[in-house]
This record gives sequence, structure tokens and C-alpha cells, in this order.
Amino acid sequence: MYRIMTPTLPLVLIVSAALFSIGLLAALSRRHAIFILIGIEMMLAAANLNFIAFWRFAPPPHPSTGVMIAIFSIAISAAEAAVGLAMVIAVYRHYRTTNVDEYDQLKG
Amino acid sequence: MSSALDQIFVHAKHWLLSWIAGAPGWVVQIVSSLINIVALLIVFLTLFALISVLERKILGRMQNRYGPNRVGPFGLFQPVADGIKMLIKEDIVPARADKVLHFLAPVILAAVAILTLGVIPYGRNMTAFRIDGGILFFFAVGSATELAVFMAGWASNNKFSMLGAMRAIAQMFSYELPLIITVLPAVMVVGSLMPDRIVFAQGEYTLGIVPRWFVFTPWGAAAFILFFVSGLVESNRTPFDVPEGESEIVAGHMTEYSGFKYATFFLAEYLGMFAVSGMAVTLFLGGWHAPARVLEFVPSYLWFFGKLSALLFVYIWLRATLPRTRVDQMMNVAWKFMLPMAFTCVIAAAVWHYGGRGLRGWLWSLLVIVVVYSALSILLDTRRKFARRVYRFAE
Amino acid sequence: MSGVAFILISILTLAAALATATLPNLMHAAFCFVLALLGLASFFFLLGAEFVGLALVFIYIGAVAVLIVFTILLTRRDSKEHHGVNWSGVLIAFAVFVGLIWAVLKTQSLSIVPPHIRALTVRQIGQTLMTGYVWPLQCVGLLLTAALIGALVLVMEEKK
Amino acid sequence: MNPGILSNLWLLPAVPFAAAVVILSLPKSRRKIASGLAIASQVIVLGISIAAFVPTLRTPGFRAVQNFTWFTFGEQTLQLGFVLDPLAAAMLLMISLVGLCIFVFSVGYMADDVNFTRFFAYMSFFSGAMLGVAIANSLLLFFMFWELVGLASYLLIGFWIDRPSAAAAAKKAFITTRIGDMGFFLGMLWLYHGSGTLVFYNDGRGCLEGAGLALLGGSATFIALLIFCGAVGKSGQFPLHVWLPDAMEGPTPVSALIHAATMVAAGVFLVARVYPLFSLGATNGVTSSLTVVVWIGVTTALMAALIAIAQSDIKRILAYSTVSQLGLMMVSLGVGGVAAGIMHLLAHGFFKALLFLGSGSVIHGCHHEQDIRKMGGLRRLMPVTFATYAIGMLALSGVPLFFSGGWSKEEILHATAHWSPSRAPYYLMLAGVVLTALYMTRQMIYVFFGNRRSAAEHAHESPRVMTMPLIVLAIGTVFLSVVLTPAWPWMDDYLTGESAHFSIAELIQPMLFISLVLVGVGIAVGIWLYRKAGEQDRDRAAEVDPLEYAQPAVFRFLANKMWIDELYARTIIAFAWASARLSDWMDRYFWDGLVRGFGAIGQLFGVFTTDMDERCINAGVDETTVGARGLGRLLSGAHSGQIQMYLGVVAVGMLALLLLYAWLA
Amino acid sequence: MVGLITAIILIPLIGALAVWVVPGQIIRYSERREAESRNPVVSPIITRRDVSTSVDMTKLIALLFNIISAGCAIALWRNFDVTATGLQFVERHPWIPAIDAEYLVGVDGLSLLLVLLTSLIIPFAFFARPAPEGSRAFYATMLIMQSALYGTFTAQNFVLWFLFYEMSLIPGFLLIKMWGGENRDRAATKFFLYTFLGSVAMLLSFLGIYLVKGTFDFATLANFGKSGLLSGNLAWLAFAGIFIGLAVKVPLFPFHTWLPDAYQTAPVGVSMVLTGLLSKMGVYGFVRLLLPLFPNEIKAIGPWLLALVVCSIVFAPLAAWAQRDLKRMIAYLSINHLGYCMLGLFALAAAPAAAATIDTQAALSGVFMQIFNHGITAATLFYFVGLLEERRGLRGIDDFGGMMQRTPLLCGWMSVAMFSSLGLPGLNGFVGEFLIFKGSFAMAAAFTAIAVIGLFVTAIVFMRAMQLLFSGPLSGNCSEFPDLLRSEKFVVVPVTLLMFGVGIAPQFIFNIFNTTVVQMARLLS
Repeated sequence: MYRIMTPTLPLVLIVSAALFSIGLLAALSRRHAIFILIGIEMMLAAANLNFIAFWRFAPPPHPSTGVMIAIFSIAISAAEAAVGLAMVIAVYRHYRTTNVDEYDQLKG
Repeated sequence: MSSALDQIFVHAKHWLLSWIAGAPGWVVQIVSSLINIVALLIVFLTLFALISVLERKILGRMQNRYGPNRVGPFGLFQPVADGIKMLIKEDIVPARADKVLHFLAPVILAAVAILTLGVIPYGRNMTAFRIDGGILFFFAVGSATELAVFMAGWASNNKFSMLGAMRAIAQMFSYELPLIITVLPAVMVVGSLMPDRIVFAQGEYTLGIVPRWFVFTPWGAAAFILFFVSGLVESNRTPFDVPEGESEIVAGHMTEYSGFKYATFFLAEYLGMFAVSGMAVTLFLGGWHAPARVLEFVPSYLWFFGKLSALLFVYIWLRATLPRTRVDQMMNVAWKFMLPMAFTCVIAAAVWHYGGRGLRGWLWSLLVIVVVYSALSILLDTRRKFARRVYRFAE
Repeated sequence: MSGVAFILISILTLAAALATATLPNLMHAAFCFVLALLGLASFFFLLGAEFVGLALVFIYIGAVAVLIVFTILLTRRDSKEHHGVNWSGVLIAFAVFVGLIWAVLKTQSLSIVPPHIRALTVRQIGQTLMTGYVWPLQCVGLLLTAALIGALVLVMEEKK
Repeated sequence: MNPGILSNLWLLPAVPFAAAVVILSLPKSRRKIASGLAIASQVIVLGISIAAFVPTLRTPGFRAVQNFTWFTFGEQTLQLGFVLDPLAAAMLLMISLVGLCIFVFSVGYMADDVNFTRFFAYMSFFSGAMLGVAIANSLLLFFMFWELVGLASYLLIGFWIDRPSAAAAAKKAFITTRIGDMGFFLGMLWLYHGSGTLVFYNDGRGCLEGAGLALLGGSATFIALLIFCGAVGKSGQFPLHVWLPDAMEGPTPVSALIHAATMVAAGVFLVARVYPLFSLGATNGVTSSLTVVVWIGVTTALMAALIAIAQSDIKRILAYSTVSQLGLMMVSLGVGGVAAGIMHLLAHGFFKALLFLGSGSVIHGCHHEQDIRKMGGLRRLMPVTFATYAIGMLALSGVPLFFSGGWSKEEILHATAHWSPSRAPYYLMLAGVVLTALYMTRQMIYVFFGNRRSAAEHAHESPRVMTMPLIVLAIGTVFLSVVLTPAWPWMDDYLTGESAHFSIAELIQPMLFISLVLVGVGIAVGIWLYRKAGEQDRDRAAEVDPLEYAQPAVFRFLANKMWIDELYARTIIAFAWASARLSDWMDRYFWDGLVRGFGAIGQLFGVFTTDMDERCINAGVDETTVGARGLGRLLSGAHSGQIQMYLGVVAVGMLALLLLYAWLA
Repeated sequence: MVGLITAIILIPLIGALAVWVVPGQIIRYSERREAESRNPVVSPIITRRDVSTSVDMTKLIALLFNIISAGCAIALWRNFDVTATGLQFVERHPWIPAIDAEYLVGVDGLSLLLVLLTSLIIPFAFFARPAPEGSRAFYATMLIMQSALYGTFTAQNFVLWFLFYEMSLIPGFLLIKMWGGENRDRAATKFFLYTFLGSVAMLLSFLGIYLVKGTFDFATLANFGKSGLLSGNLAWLAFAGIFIGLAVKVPLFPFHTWLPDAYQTAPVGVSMVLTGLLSKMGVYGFVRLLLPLFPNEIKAIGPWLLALVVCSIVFAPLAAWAQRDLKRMIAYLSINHLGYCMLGLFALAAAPAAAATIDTQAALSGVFMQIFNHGITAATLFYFVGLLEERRGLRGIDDFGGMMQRTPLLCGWMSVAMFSSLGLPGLNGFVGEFLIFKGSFAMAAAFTAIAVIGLFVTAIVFMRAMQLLFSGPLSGNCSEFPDLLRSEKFVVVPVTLLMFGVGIAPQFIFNIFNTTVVQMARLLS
């Protein structure tokens, strides 16, 4: 019982996988453009969790690579979120809707 | 003797913990935290009560009237009466409001304010949570305020609330940048994000009488002023209380609140004010250090609260003195003046550091600040008394 | 204790994430996303990466979340979700989940007990950032600037 | 030697220049200060001139030079200098004394003018430049001051700037003299090239001294003639005399100072100054260049005297008289009588200034009427003016004994008579003497005798500030005769550097009687011709002139200045203007047309290549493009435009990768 | 002191940037003046009028950078050793080693003279009226032009020189095209195509020279020049290319037809720069390139070249005489004045072998002096025409009349410039012209004698202009003109004093280039 409760690497990875899948779910099933973005953010967060987890469970002496990558990943996803949301607004202005099903001008 | 007096609260906590000495480690940890939290709550809730009445009295004095003087000696029990009034008022929730968020907003706001108070060192060995990235924690948690304000505005389902929330968020966002960037020089110079270390670094004295507080360096002085102004904005105090400008948008995001929830907002505002002032004291005014070596016999926490009170007094004083600013002017200042100046402080601190931290560095960094300040003054001078009114930020 | 905390936090995080993915009220969903991120930050604390946790809170809750709710507000016309579930999406997500779980469980080399390590201080992170990761740091700075300007340009009203 | 005065000679031009600059910077209302400054500067200049005159008196043949470097170019230096010799000293004295009188006169004459201060500034400027001409010891410096004198003349002729005629006259003066100056300029260049220096006297190394002259050889004639062009322009000699009568558009003091006494005489002075160039290689005192000078002088003198007879403007008569007298001086120089010419120049300076000032006084008294036919009977109304004018008239006519002009003219005739190539100039000069006496008598009768006509009715004597200079000049005119008599040819000897000796016998010469008779004839004929002219009716201004009555065609020919102006306008000026238009036209259409033609060729080529491009190259590319487009259309069907679909595909792809991994592992 | 030249070249560029970046504001103030309006019926009435004047921030910034670069130029002058031969302040850095293109700048007396002239004319041109107020692009372009000019006058390697030479062309084109008057498109295109074709020809010639000799360095090439740079037809081709390129720039008859159009159309400030500096680039090129490189070729066709020059000198003022437009008139006179420069140079280059030292040095000194004098004088004349145009709105020669009564100061100072231009002694123009004529008379007497006609016709042109503009009865459309404003006096007076200074005591200018003259005269003859 105690063993299971201790956060071992597979456990963390399973949580992360779940989070990733939920993010994917959000990205695939929601109709609202922002939530697609949120889903992607969630997937990124899950990836970050993986980085941290691998860093934490790496055998010593360990470099701080995992943390670094997580930090950069957070920064980049922040940028991505800013641009993404700006695009949502710009697109919304154009189409007057946020429903991605109606964004179909790019079709060939 | 003085050391004992200085450490009296630390000793008291240890004494209390010695009661559960045999318990498992995590129990001790939780109890220790609880003691800290309780102590913080007691101290700051009392301070809140005290300041709320003192503010009204000081304002009264400044406006040539008495202020509250009926309840208790000198009207000191006024907050108690107010509290009772607030508690027994009807808690009104608008019918089309989002009930959950409407309830959560003030709670989160107050919680956040209290959390931020936790990392400030109030005296020697008197920090509630010693976190490695204390400063980061302070601002990270503090940034949740905006979310809470938004919640309040949105959940109320009222256009005044929404507008007020928008304004509040806009201004808090804008001023958060200078607020955080002005912290950077101090952090850079000390080389740590831990408030204790920063306070500790300001503990020396030049010639025994001039304390080496950061506020006495050019960059520190400039950063302190910027920080203080930004802090005013962050806590929505006059002259920057645009979000709750009653003449325009009733009471901003608090329009639909009443009773105890409203009191919680009130509490959160004051706690936020304490937190920002406390951080200013920590970063620039030497924390709990005495202003001269000979005065070190006075307990450190007294120094801290003395400085805090002084800053609070300035807050109240400003409120009595200045009119409310216009929202677009405020935004202009934030982006065109405060932000460049904040960056300049960073550069000036670097100059100070590489100038040998002595008189030479002092003068060079002064030069940097003066040059940039003059340049900004010239460039921003529109030669009109007031800038043209733009509504871009209020939309 | 950490075990209990782990379970609690996992439940909180996953529940909040699921709520984000499913709640019909967009605003609620957004706040649930905030909650999920808070949980994630707690994970980071738990795993000893305080700085990353704080940064996550700072950036996501302080900035990105506000941006998201603002965007929802600005595109208020449809703040309620359109009806109809995209079942294929659910299916794919679930399949991916199963695949991942299967991969994790199948991999043997992962069952390691956490080694006892010294905490990673902010100072160390700072030094690493400024030495080994200077170029990435600069690049990220450039990226952020570009993103900032790009976002501004995108959102700015076209002058008539 | 007097080094003191020599090193201070630069003050002579400098003081008036400084005065001019100060006056120009004064406001218009400071009239007293302006005139005071100008007169003060003139007094100073007079003082310096006297101081400069003194040393030349002491030593016969005195000559002192002071040279200095103007600038260094490359490794070479350009020398300028001042010279002080009897020629210069006498000129200085004449210029400054006459100048002072005229300045004083101007205070009265110009009293009503708005631009009073500017007038004095210009006058001072002129005075400085003229003094500079007198003392220049370098042809270059001479030329520079010469040009400045021309500028001053231009400014002063056009002083009444609002009169189009004045502006036109000023322009004419400047351009006409500039024609001569171009010759002068070329001559100067040639001289510089030939002798290697432009300094006149420089311890034997100057261009007028032995070594310098020796270098020139045969080119000296051409150089001299080119330089003489300048003199022709400036001194109003034929064929460039046309500007001088027109220059009378300027205020009368200007006419007196510049166009009678000093500047126009500068041409004569120039010839006298560079006389060694003219006389280089002379046989029996005759060179080809001097011969040219003589004939030009003779032509000018006679022609101008003839024209003067038929003029009716008081100042124009005097102007033509000036031209005529200058011709006389040129003849004198040409025949070798340098001293005589200069003597006549000095005497002429005095009496012509006197006449002009007198005419100014008359014009002033008659409210700016200049037509002599409208005057008359002024003798009583303006006694001082009449008396002094009469002295001037007698001097000009050449009445000997008491009037300076008589003696100097006598000298000239004397020199001309002995000119070896031809006697013609002598006889022509004698004719000139008669004509001079004739037209002066005509003028006197019209102006001062007879009935008072329209302009003379309200005439009045001029104020003392104007009459005083007249008296001073009259005294000077008479006094000068003392030093000019052949009996005691002090002036002659002073100029030629010999010592004067007194001999009353020199006074009695046959030639004197000839000229006396001729003058008498001239005056008598004048009185006889115009005896009735004076009694003309006061209301009828323009009665027919007796000469016009007698020979109308000849009179019209003379009255219209022999149609020389018209001739120039039809030929030279028309040609120049036509060539200007032609140049402009060529530029606009021919040369530019050529360029545009080239451009058109280029354009044609461009059209051709464009065509090639479209027909051959583009067609191939177009076909390829059509094919590519079809392919693209085929593939574009895969794009649904649905983001989520893309995302789902990516996720499925990821899953597939996972499965692949599992299958491989 | 090393790096000073680079600084001089770079500062205007930085200035151009600054002008772009800093927001320009126009501060207006009014100058209160007494204006006398003459009423023939009643007495003269004194009226007070507010003459609105404005200070342009952009202009101030541009001027600031001008002052800095002028300060550097003066520092250059101060530290310049007038007795030393050869280049000074040399900066040499490898640039494109493959084609022997170095960054090689340095000054000798001639370069220094032109650098100083540039420092003088460009700020002067900034004051020109009517100015494009608040136009940042205008000032930035002018500053770029200034930088290019500095570069052209200091570069000592052909590639670098050509770079700067072309760099000045584009701003010139833009300035005419964007701010010019009527017909500006045509004039700008003509200007550009004409000069550009010339440049292309020159570039090709230099490529040819490089292929044979393998260097672009001026000094090295000049040494080759003595013994014949190239041989046969190639030499003639190269000579023709360079000659045409430079002749267009100067311009020399008959390559001058772009000039009247360009000068007439360009805004006044630009005309000042075009005539004051751009044309000097051509003369500079002749002195620096053509004469040292092709002595034999020039000698061979010397008389023909001199004939062209004499055509420039005689026909240009004749054409000027026939002009109505004042700017066009001055443009033609510019051709004439630059013709004097070319007269001196060609007489020198085409002279028989045994020309006396004094003549060669006189001609060369005169040419340098004329470069400087014409720069100042022509620019001043254009400036004055600009003032007239600003007041009247037109600039035809018969659009004015009797201005002397209304605006004596304006007329007086303008007359000074005109007299300077027609070569009146005591003003700067005379010194240079005298020396040129002195030198060339000895070496090409006949041509010089004909060229004197040019001097005479110039006088006619100016006399006509003065008569029509200044004298006669006051024309009705001039009766409201303000006289020189204080701001204009500040510009006019120093320049005019400089004219007097150079005219009376020119030694300080001669000092700059005397050593260079000696050296060059030795090289060229």
C-alpha cells in the first residue's frame, strides 16, 4: 500500500500521460478555438511534467537539464499562447465566430 | 537583554513547539506552519482594524474634521462596530450571477493577500515561509489577484463590474511590469531571490551611521519610487483607484458585493497594501535593520513595523492629497515612462556594481539615471498641458 | 505524507483537466484550467522543482490564464459551447491514452526509486542559465519579443 | 624719402572705405552723422595727401615704392604695392581737394533726398577706390581699384534707383566700361606672362623698368593697346564713349566728381602710368600704340565737341565737353606730352568740377530743370554761381593768362604741333578749340543772359554750403594757372623731375597768339550766333536754335549724338542678344534633342526585347505553369480546412508510430 | 586623430538615422517687425506685422549633426600639416581583398578644401527657403548626401570612391523627384539617367584599367600614368569612359543639358548642394583621376577639349542671358563658372612640356580657389533666389521690380553675391578667376582670350538681372515684401563676410592647398 503511494517514476508518467490525453481530448473534441489552444497548452504541461519527472528520478550526479528544458518550454508556450490568442481574436473579428468548424476558408 | 527582546517571538514559537516534541516530523511541520499562519493572521487582522480606523482619522485630520470618535476611546473600536455591521448585513447575490465564482472571488483575493504576506521577514529570524525563491513566490502568488478580480467582475454579471474588472486588470498588468523589474536590481546586487538574504545584505553601515540600504543608492532610490508607485497601482489605492471610480462605474468589480464579502474585498485590499509596503521595506528600506548602529538595541520587528507604518502613512497621505488620475494618462505613464525607467534602474545597478560599489559607482549610476530621466522627460514632453485623451486602454 | 499528497494532487489535477475539457460553460472551464495548472505546479513542488513550479504559476496563472479569460470575454458571442460531441476525437484521445499507458507500463527500466538529491537552488539555476544556456536564453528572449510584437500587430485594429 | 608717409599710404583707400562701411550700417535717419563722417574722412584723406605731397616736392624725380605680398599660391607669391611719385601725389591732391569740395556741396544739393546716407556711403567708397587707383604700384592692384571705381560709378549713376532711365544708364556704364576692362584684363594677363610681374616699380625688377620691359619685346605694343582698351572704356573715348553722357542721370555732384574730375580721368592716368609700355622701342617718340592713342583722342575730341554744340541739357553739354577734353588729353599723351596731358587732367579736374557744381547749383536753383532753353537771365538771380561758372567757362574755353585750362591746353597744342608723323592732329585740335569756345558761349548765353524763361522764374541762389565749394574751386582754377605758365613751368618740371626755372620769355610765343585768336573767334561767333537766343520770349521755351535753322540736317545729326547709340543697338547689341537666344535655343532643342534621340533609340530597343520576351520565353513558362496548377488542384482536395481534423490525423500518426515502436521492440 | 575622417563620414549618416527616429516637431513663433508700406496718397504708414516663423525640430537635429561633423572637419583642418606632402590622416583597412578594394581614406589639401566646403554648404542649404517644413525624409536624405560627399572627397581607392560617388547620386535623384517643382519627374529622371550613364562608362573604364594594372589605388595608378597607363585603343576607350562620366558631372559642354532642368526644378536647398558640391565632384574627379591617369591622351586632344571648355564658358552665359527663370539663369552661370575650372585644368594638362612653374601653379591654385568660391557664391545666389521665390511665389526675372526701395538689405546683400559671381575684385570670385586666367593664358593664350568673353557676358547677365529686379519703379507685387528677416540675416551675413574675407585676404585658403598644388603641378606637367 505504502509502496504504491510513493510517487515513483511510472506513476508520475501515468499521470502525465493522462493529462496529455485529456489535453488531446480537449483539443480534438471542443469546438471553441480557445479550448483547442488550452488543450495544446495542457499537452505541453504534461510534457513538462515528464521532463521534471525524468530529471527528478535520474541517477545522481544529475545535470539540471530537465529543469532547464521545462523553463524554456514554459516560456515558449507562453509566447505561443499570446500569439495564439491574438490570432483567435483576429480570426474572430473576421468570422464573428470562434467555432473552428466554421473556419474552413483554407480548404483546397 | 536586547537580543532576548529581539527574539522573544521566536522563542515563544519554539516554546510552543516543544509541547509536541515527540510527534512525527510532518506533524511538527504542520503545527509550525499553523502557528505561523495564526500569528500572521492575528497581527495583520489587528493591523487592518487599526489602519482602517486610523486612516479615517488621519484623513479627517487632513481634511479639517474629526473622523470617527464615538465608539470606544478616541473611536478606536470603530472597526469592531463596522465588522458587526458587515456581518449582519444581508448577503445579496444577483440572480443571474455565477454563484460559485461570485463566492470564490473575494475568498481567493484574501487568500492570495495573506499568502504573499508569508514570505516577508518581519524581524530577525521571523519569516513565516523561508522559500528559496521567496520574491518569485511573492509575485507569482500575487499575480493571481488579477484572476480573482476578473472572477468578481465576470461573475457579477453586471456591466459596471465587468468594466471595473477590466480596468483593474489593465492597470495591474501594466504596472506589474515596472513593479517586478524594479525588484531586479536588488535581486541582482544581492544575488538571491530570498527576502532574508536581501535584508541581510543591507545590514552594514557606512561610518556607522549611514545604513547601506538600497534606497540610498541612485538606482535604489529610483527603483524604490517606481516600486512604490507601482505598488499604489497594484493595491488600487488613490490616486490610482480608477477601477472603483465611484463617479464613473459605481464601485467597479465590487458593485454587486455586499455584507461580509464586501468586507473581505476591503480586507484583501488592505492586506495587499501591507504586503507591497512590506516588500518595499524589505527590498529597499533595509527590512528590519535599524537606521543606525547605535539604534540596534531596539527590537528588529519594531523597526520593520515602524517603517511599514511610515509607508502606510504615506499611502493615506497620498489618498488625502491627490485626485484620481485619468485612465489613459496612467497607462501612458506606465508604458512610456515607468517601464524604461525600471530598465534603467537595472542598468544603473549594473553600473553601480561594476563601478566598485563605492562612490565612483554611485556617481556613475546617478549619471545613468539622470541622463535617461532627462531624455525621457524631453521625449515625452508633448508641450501640451495634457495629453490628448485616448480610449484605447479603456475599451 | 508525500504519497497522500501525490494522490490528492493527481486527483485534483486530472479532475480539473477533465473539467476543462468537458464543461460547457467556457468561463468555468477556463478557471478549471487554472486549477489544473495549479495542481501541476504542486506536482513540481512535490518533485523538488520549486522554481519551475513558481514560474508556472507566475506565467500561466498570472498571465496566460488572464489572457484566456479575456479572449473568451472578447469573443463573447458564443460563450456557451456548441452542442454535439466529437466522438472521433474522444476515441482518438482514449486510444492515445491507452497506447501511452501501455508504453509506460511495458518499459522496465523506469521503476527507479527517487534518489536523494540536494535541492536545486535558484542561484544554481541562474548560473546554469547564464553559462551553459545563454544562447537558448537569448533566443527565447528574442522569441518572446517577436511574439509580443506579433500579437500586438495581430490584435491591433486595422486603421481605415 | 619719407618712409613714415609711405607706410601709411594704405590709409588713403582704407579711411574712406571704413567711413563707407560705417555709414552703410547707419540707419537712414542719421543724416548728420553720415555726412559728417564722409567729410571727416575726406579731410583726413586731404591731410594725408598733403603729407604725401610734401616729400615729392623736396626731391626732384622722387619715387618711393612699398611692395607687399598679397598671397602665396603654390611656391609663387603675388606682389602688390603702393607707389608715391609726383604723378601720384598730384593726383592725390587733386582728387582729395576736389572731392572735399564736392562732398561739402553735396550736403546742400542732396539735402532733400531720402537716401542721403547711402549717397555719402557710395561717395566715400568711390573716393577710397579712386585714391587707391592713384597710388597703386601694381597693375593688378590698379585693376582692382579700377573695377571698384567702376562699381562706385555704377552705384552712383543708378542712385535714383526708381528711375528706369537711371538704372539703364548705370547698366550701360558698367557694361560698356567692362568691354574695355576685358581688354585691360587680357593685357594684364599678357603683361604678367611676358614680364613675370605686375608690379610697376620694384628696384629695377618691375614691369615698367628696364629688365621687365626688355622681356616684353615686340608684344609690348599689343599689351599697351589692350591696356588702352581699358582707358578707352573708362575715359569715354570713341567708340566706347556712349555711356558717359548717359551717366548724367546720376546726381550732379556725382557727375562732377566721377564723370568729370576723377574717374574718367583715370584712363588718362592709366596711360600715363604705364607710359613706358607705350613708348617702348619708340623712334623719335612715335610708336604704333601711341599713334593709335593719338587718333582715337583726336576723333573723340572733335566728335564730342561737335555733338556738344547741339545739346540742350546743361549737364549733357558738360559731359560731351568732358569727353572732348579727355580726347585732348589722350592726344597729348599720344604725341609724347605726358606732363602736358597730366597738367590738363589736373586743371580739368578743377574747372570741370567747378562747372558741374555750378550747373548743379543752377539745376538746384531751377528746381531740377536741366534744359538750358528753359532757363535764361540767371545772372542776376544767382550772382555767385554766375561768377564762378564764368571762371570755369573761360578756363574750359582756353583763355590763357589767368585761367589754368588755357595754359595746359597751350602746352598740349604745343606738343601736338611737334608731332612728327602728321600735322593733322594739330589742326584738328585747333578746330576743337574754336568749337569748345563756341558751345560754352552758347551755354552761358542760354543760361545766364537774356530773358528769364519758364524754369528760371522762381530761381534762387543756392545756400552757402553749395556756393562755398564753388568759390574754393574757382580760386583753385585761377591759382593753378600760376604753376602752369610756360614762364615758370613748375608743374611741368615737377612731373618730369627737372628743376623749375623762371623765364618770362617763354610766355611770349607765336602759338599763344594763334590760340588766343581762335578762342576769341569762337567766343565771338558764339555771341553773334546766339545774340537773339537770349532774348527769346519767356513763355516760349523751345525756340529753334540758330544752327538748326541754318542746317537742320546737320543739327539733327549732332543732336542725336551722331546716331552712335542707335548704331550699336542695331548691330552689336542685337547680335549679342540674338546669339544669346540662339544659345538658349540650341541648348533646349539641339543638344538636349541629341540626348533625347539617344534615349529614344534605347527605348526602341526596349520595345523590341519586351516583344521577344512575351512571344518566345513567356509562352514556354506559361505552359509549364498550367500543368503545375492542375497538379496543385488535384492535391488540394486533401485540405478540409478543419484544424481539428489535422490535429486528429497527427494524433493517429503518433499512435501509429507508437504501435510501430511496439512492433519493432 | 586617426578615425577622424571616418567619423566625418559617419556622423551625417547617424544624423540621418536620428532624424528618422526622433519625432519632428515644428515650433512656431512670430517675429514682430516693423513694415513700412508706402502709400502715395497719404504719408508713409508704419505698420507692425507678425511674420510667422517656425523652427523645425528635425532641422535642428540635422543641424546639430552638421555642426558636429563641421567641428570634426575643423579639427581636421587644425591638425592638418600644411607643409607635408602626400595624404594625411590615412586610414587603411582591407575590405574586399579579392579585387584590391580597400577602405582607404585620407586627405590632402584639395580633399580638405572640399571637406570644409561641404561642411559649410550643407548647413547653409538647410536654411534655404522655401524649405520643406518638417519633412524628416528631406533632411535625412540631405544628410545621406552629405555623408556621400565627404566620402567622395576623402576616398583614395577607386572602388570606395565610386561607391560614395554613386551614393550621392541617389539622394540627389530622390531630392529632386520628391521635393522638386514642376516637371520634377522629367528633370529627376534626366539627371539620374545622364549621370548614371556617365558613371557606368567610368566604371567600365576602371574595370578595364584594373584588369590590366591590377589595382584601384589612386596613388599607384597616378604613378603608372606618367609612363602611359594603357596602350593603343584601350587607352582611348578607358579615357573616353572616364572623361564622359566626369564631364557629365561637371558638366562640360555639350554634356550639360541635364543641369539647367535639374537646378531649376530642385528645391532651393538641393540646388545649392548640387551646384555647390555635386558639380565639384566632377572637377575633383578630373584633378584626381583623369589628369594624372591619362596625361598623354589629354595632350593629344588638348585643343579639342579646350574648345569644348570655351564653348561652355561662352555659350552658357549667353544662354543665361536669355533665361526668364532666375534659377535657370544661375544654373547656366554655374556651367560657365565651372568652365573656368576646366579651362585651368585642361590648359595645364594640354600645355606644351615646358610650361613655367608659375603658370602651372597659378592655374591649379586658381582652379582650387574657384572650386571653393563658386561653391559659396553660387549657393548664396540660389539662397537669395529662394528668398525671392518665398516672398513672391514666382521666380521669373520680370516678376519683380524696384525691390531696392522696398527691401534695400535684401537687394544689397544679394548684389554682393552677384558681384562676387561676376568676379569683382575685393570679393572672392576674382582671386580664383584671375589665377586661372593667368595660368591658362600662358599655356593656351587664344582659348583664354576667347574665354574672356564669358567674363563679359556674365557681367551683362547680372546687370540685366539687377536692373530688372532691383531698380525702376516699385512693382505692385513686390510692395508687400518683408526685408531680410533676422533669421535670414544670420545666414547671409556670415557667408557674405566670408566672401569679403576670401576676396581681400585669401591666404588662409591658399594655405590649405599650397603644398598639394606644388606636388600636383609637378605630377601633371
